[in-house]
Amino acid sequence: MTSLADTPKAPGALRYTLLINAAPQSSQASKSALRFAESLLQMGHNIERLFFYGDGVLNASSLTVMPQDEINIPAAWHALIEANGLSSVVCVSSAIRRGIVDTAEAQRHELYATSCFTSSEIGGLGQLIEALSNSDRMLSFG
Amino acid sequence: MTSLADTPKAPGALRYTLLINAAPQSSQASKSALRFAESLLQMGHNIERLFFYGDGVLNASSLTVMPQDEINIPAAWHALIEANGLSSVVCVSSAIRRGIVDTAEAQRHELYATSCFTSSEIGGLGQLIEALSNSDRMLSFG
Amino acid sequence: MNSLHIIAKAPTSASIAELSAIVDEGDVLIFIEDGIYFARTEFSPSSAPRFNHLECYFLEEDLAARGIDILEGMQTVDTRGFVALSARLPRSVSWY
Amino acid sequence: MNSLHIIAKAPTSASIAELSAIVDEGDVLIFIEDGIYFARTEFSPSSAPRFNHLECYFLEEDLAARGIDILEGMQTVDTRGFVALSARLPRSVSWY
Amino acid sequence: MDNDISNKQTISLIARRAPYGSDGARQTLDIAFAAAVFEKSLNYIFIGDGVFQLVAGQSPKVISSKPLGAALETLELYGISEVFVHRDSLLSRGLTESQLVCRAFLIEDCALKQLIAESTYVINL
Amino acid sequence: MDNDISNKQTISLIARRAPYGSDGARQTLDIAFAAAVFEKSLNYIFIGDGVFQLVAGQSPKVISSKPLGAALETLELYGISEVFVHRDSLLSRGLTESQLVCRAFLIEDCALKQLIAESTYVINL
Repeated sequence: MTSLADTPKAPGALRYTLLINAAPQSSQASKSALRFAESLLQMGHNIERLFFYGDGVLNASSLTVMPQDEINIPAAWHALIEANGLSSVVCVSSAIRRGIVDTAEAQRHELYATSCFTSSEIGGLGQLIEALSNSDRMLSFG
Repeated sequence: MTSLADTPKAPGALRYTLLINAAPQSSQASKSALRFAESLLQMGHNIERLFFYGDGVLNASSLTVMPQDEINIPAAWHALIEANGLSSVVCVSSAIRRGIVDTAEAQRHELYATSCFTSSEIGGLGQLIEALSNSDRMLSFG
Repeated sequence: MNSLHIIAKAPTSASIAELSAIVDEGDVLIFIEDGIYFARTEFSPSSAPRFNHLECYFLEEDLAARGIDILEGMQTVDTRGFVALSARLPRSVSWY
Repeated sequence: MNSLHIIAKAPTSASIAELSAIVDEGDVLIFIEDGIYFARTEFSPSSAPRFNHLECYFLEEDLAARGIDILEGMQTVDTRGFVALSARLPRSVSWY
Repeated sequence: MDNDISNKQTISLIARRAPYGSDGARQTLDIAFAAAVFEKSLNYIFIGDGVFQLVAGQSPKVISSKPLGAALETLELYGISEVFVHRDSLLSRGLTESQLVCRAFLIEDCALKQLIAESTYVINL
Repeated sequence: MDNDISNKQTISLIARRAPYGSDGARQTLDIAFAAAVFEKSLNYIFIGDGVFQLVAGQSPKVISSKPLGAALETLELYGISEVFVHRDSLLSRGLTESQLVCRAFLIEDCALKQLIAESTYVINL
């Protein structure tokens, strides 16, 4: 586990875990979560971890294609995670059931494609619980 | 369009279009639709077309991995479609937004993976409307 | 011509107001998936009955899955019976 | 210690019975996404008010998106205000 | 011929979801446009929270969504004129006909049941 | 140390979805098991349609689902003993305590509000 002291902390800044529980196309929740995360960072708070659960794992789909006039939510998450060096975890049991696989999972299950942005790590629910231990707040969107 | 005369028809048999509108993991609807489709065929009715729409397109995901003791719904659809030579269409605009792409879509959008079972065709809503023209019944599951 | 209404959500989530506006005299109702919990509300003696003057069926597989018993006088069908109902009625309306 | 309740579904789909069982005196409510339609029911003069004795906010972006006006006396916040509320209250409860 | 059969069929679309929160409203609209291309006879019925789709003055750019009301305004251009709004749903949400983006027939339960009874297919996403 | 902090935190899980129809009930259960492994203090609260998860005699094999009631029976083996059922939700669904798969504390609204007020986190999927 990361020690609390490792996390940089501005005065009054809080550490948030965000749980994202809905698919980007089917619900507005992903968009709300994304806007919330952007505002959090702008206001000087820290994101301890993004945790994608259930249908939320589709937010990490690297195969998502959007028409030109619509926002590509998975690409927007990817950019936010990379730009801010965020910890982002996709729940493995939700992910493989929904066809979201990284190179390791694809090899393990003899699939010939990967579908998960590399900015997110495929991991277990323990990483949600661990993040909560190191957070001040948890918000979920679904 | 297929002429009505082309469809084999037992006495009393009806032609059904099934609209599947929910993801396999998130809702029981896919399982209900699958059991309904199997019973339809066993009872001598015909399936004019399966149409996967909205989150339902995830039923065609070839990257889905299930634990050994759980049913792999996309694989079950794939088997049913192949065994019975069914027409199965995945709505293109729903599909690409959810990372379900076949070889043609993957090439068009410069993706390096495909995620759609070959037993389903990626097509437009016109193919739903066309199927309705040639059907006696439409049931939707979501 | 009457319709077959396929109710797949629990009484708490399906919008009952809209169902009432659309269900017609002589229509047939089948409760599937979480819809079978209607057996615990709409049709129980304590609550005001809304649809039990209509021909209603509960899907057996979904009742068994959930461990829910039906009350006396309720009718059940299995999936083949569901298919037969869909063939008998000229159209279906799904509620989910 | 009080909670921030984040209500993201319309009054018809959110289970109001459960919300009432859990929302406590002194809790703060924020209505987002389809939750902003609560501005058309819970808080309108014609219906029985349920939560308007509590501190309530409507998310401005979601009101504007839907073309829904608030009634006199209703408070709104933007997403930054939403963040500030989440920091002020020690915990949140999401309703979706 | 197929065309004869198509023309005899009527599809009723029941739009009962609020816009933006979920994908349902948009999905129903896309089916309406596709059916119009095939010159299907269509009833587009707004009921329950679906009436919120028709509210004028939607500005969903701030939530990165495409405007639905603006799209519904164009229904008539696509030859879709059988647009119905369930009166009770509208009134119980504190809305009036003048707040809607397009012309629509206000209907009661009995007329609604009649529309359904005369439909070949009913799509209720 | 982290362990001290973890142990001071309490997570309340609100289980309010019926089993099988959607994935929510199973998702909440999986979080409960993960939290138990990390020896988190946990309140598992069944309310609304969530009380149906606890009904004895579930046989979901016929619908190709994994039994949820059977899994909930094992909560105590995982050290999860703070299981609460909202009394009104149970009674209004015509259920009694004797029909449940595991031992649970029946609670009223006021005790429920108290549990929430004492929680570090509330997960309400």
